[in-house]
Amino acid sequence: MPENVRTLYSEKVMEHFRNPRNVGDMEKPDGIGHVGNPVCGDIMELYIKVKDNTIVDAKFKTFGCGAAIATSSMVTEMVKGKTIAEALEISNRAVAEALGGLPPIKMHCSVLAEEALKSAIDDYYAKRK
Amino acid sequence: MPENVRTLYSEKVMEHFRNPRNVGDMEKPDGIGHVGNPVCGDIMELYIKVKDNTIVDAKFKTFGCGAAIATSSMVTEMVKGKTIAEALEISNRAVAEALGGLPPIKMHCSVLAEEALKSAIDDYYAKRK
Amino acid sequence: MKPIYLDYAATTPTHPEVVKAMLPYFTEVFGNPSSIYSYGLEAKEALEQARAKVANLIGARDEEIVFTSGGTEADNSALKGVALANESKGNHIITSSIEHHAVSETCKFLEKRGFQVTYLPVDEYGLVNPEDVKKAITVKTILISIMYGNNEVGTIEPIAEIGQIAKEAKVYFHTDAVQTVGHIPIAVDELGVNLLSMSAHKLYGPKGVGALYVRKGTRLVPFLHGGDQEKKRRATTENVPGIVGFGAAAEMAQREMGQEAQRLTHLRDRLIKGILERIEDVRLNGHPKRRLPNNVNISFNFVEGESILLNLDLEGICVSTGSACTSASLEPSAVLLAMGLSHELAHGSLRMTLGKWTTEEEINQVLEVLPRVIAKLRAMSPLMKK
Amino acid sequence: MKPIYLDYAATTPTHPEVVKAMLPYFTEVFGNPSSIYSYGLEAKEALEQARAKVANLIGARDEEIVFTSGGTEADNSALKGVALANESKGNHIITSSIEHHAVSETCKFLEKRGFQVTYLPVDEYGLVNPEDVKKAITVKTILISIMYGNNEVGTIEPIAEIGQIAKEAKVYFHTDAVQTVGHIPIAVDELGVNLLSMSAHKLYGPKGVGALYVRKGTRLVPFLHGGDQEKKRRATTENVPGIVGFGAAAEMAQREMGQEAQRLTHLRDRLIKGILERIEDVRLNGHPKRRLPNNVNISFNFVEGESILLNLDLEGICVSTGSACTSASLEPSAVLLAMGLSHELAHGSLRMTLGKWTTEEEINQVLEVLPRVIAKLRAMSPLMKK
Ligand SMILES: Cc1ncc(COP(=O)(O)O)c(C=O)c1O
Ligand SMILES: Cc1ncc(COP(=O)(O)O)c(C=O)c1O
Repeated sequence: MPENVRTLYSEKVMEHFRNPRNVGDMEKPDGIGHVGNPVCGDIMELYIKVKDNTIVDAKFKTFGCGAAIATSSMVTEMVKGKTIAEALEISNRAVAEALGGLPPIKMHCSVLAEEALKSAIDDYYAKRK
Repeated sequence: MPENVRTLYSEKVMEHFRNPRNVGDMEKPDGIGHVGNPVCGDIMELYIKVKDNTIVDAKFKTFGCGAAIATSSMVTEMVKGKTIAEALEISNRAVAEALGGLPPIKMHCSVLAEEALKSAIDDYYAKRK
Repeated sequence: MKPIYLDYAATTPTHPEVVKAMLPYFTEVFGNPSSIYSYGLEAKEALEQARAKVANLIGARDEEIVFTSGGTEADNSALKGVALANESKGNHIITSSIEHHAVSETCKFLEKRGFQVTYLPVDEYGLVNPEDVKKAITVKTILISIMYGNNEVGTIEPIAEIGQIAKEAKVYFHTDAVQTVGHIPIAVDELGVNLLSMSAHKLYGPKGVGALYVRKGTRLVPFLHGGDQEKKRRATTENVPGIVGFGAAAEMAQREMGQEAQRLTHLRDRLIKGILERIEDVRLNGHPKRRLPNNVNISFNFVEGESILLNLDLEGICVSTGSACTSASLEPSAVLLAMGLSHELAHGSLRMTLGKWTTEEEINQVLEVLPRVIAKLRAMSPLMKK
Repeated sequence: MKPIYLDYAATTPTHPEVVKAMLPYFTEVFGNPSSIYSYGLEAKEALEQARAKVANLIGARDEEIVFTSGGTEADNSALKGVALANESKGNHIITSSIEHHAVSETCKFLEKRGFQVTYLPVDEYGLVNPEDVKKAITVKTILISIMYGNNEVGTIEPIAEIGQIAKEAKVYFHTDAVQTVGHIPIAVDELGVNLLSMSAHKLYGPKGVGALYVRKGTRLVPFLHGGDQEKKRRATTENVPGIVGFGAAAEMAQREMGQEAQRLTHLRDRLIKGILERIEDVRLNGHPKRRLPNNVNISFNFVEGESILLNLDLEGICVSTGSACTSASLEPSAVLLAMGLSHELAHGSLRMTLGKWTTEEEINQVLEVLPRVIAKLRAMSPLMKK
């Protein structure tokens, strides 16, 4: 039996779960996204730094399952270097695909990641006003 | 595992089933007992020869299960040499006990054997009249 | 001498290769398939491979297979599951008068709970007439349950024809295929069934495992409530070794069925012919052609089945009777009576079912012993003289 | 390195000796126990010996044991069987809010079919108050079903006290003892239960086998309809190897339980103490003393259970979470919520259950790894800073 059938998640997911990128707080973020709640078991916080309409840095903190952590890690990787407009194009499917897929019952984690990103961008706009 | 747990019936029953005593027709019997019917799956015919109020010979023919054959064999053995009065005392339990017991669901076979005997004695009385 | 086992329809030995396939799942890959750590996922994977093999054997999709604890549970969950899920549609069920107790007793239970059951007659060969099924359907009919191969007399019912009728009438159709699966080719789509029952121990798999095929879209209330196993269609920790064994048996059947059926049909017909030639006043029960490859069922006039069985057992030959000897009731086989046999003949029937380890020599041995046993019993039968 | 298995409450490996005891019944003594020839009677005898062993383990009479396909079927047949058999008497059932799904989902099913179910609350330790049971009984109450040992938090319920109340009120009493049988001594007469559920794979027996203890005189509609097996209380060809395995496991448990429970209690308390000492902001779930010898259930503030589980799996340690991660629903453990935990804490719970092969070294290893894993996850938790 191949080793990979023994994990619920793809290798890519497990890789991001094991070594999540961009974990932690950010000093003076330009935007903060906060989604989820303890009732459903997933909470994500996503911080972005924006320069010249481009996301130059992203960090996250997540309370949640393996998929929640991996999608958080992945979405922060994906946004870095993108313009705000480009970042807004990132869909939950794109995050899931970048991770080599998610089990159906875990797709909501990718939705959460997309929402966290949008929430951070909203916050960035709100702060700029 | 002891050999005897592997049969539904006691050794004695199997012995009588294997080598039934007193099987067959009787020439000019003094009494014929006929009990059972095809619906319930057991038919016994029991023939007796009587001399000086004593059963000097008994034979049977039986259509039925192992227990029916063994009880027929046993009851014919038991009545030989007995007076009519003594024979009438033979209960179905006595037949079953003589066989080392019967499974509960087969007790009706011993009842049939008792009835076959009584029916033969009735027939003997009826013929004498 | 090794006993001659001719009761494969009652149960088969588990094939040594099947046992070998099962073994690692007791002690090594023992995890609970619902667990998400490696141990559990490995067990889960084995489960799904077995499911694919069983699905493959009957031409179903993997997700249409729900594992059960045997044929009886498959039958019970099909009938009760459809009944409960479709109460609002109607309360009428059509079945035959020769079903296995797992179906007929379930029908009796449902009758007590307000359902109406039509028990269709069969002809002298044990065949249900599809026209009778058609006529019995009313607006209230929610389920037709007709067995595929009869376990006593081996008659194979016209399932595809009935399936067509059920489809046209838009009524769910269940078949108890416990005796057929793994013995003759089956394709659920050709049969047009919604539900099909199987049991592993009838095809060299382990006892205590079965499956219900549930066509996608079939509405069914689950039989076992609890955890989310089997996509919520059957709760309980999965019997991984048993299911793996069922899978291995299904795979083996798929591979060997064609040749084996041919071999058994040959032996079966030799045994039937031999008995008819050697013994007078006998009758073959069941259909001479539309018959399971391994089934021989014969009635012997003037003698009773259990006494034949016991005599054969003493000679090292294991067979079974038509009548349920060990049950408290003394009723003869309902199947044989439904086929029009007299009580006497029904009581005097013998079933011999052949299997993987049955040899030509064994058949010869039976043909030598049986006439002797019958002669001995007839000599003591009060019915003989008539 | 061999993985460290700490999920014995989910399922145990089948003990190699148990497998050995089962093996002959697959291929050699493979007969159908309902058959009356030698092959079958030998299987029947093995069945009855296993029944005696299981009966012995819980102080029951042999004929009060009905074998099933597992704990779920035992629970389903107890609840549905009593409900159907006693409808004329009443339609009220009392249970707790921390039952296994096999009981709680069956209750939900019965509610849909017109029964009324009272779900009693539990205290912070997961204990049902016998006084609450007493107060809940009405003239319509036909069944009380309270589990013996809780599968998530290990709390042992006051079954004997509730049994006394049930007896006085003349109401049937069922207990799901799937987690307790074979682990702590049980005597059905002392407990005063009418019905008690067991499952072999929780005590080193095979999966797919269980039993329901049915006190003599208890009225029950059979769950599986069909043949006359198990004295007509459960149809289907008996799973002889599985049942023999259950018997062997029961015998082994009887012999080793006393010493093993002591050994596990020691390891359990070392693990609990070790975690409480090494990690801040944790909470032991379940009762500190009235607790299964092998159960450790801890909530870790600020982190989610599955992510702990996965990290431990990467380190070769198999545990389970309180919440049902693999299920489609994202609801946290109903048991923990019923005990008053916040959603956050309920999501952050971990169950570690010890067993026959758990060693002191393994516990040490867990105590070394776990703090590291929790620290890593807390470092990425948005809840931590608060
Ligand atoms: C036709 C048929 N249906 C159902 C069953 C029941 O199967 P099981 O014994 O696996 O429950 C059997 C065999 O016993 C059978 O022959
Ligand atoms: C308390 C309890 N009841 C019932 C069950 C169900 O047992 P099984 O999986 O054997 O059906 C389990 C275990 O899964 C359990 O822990």
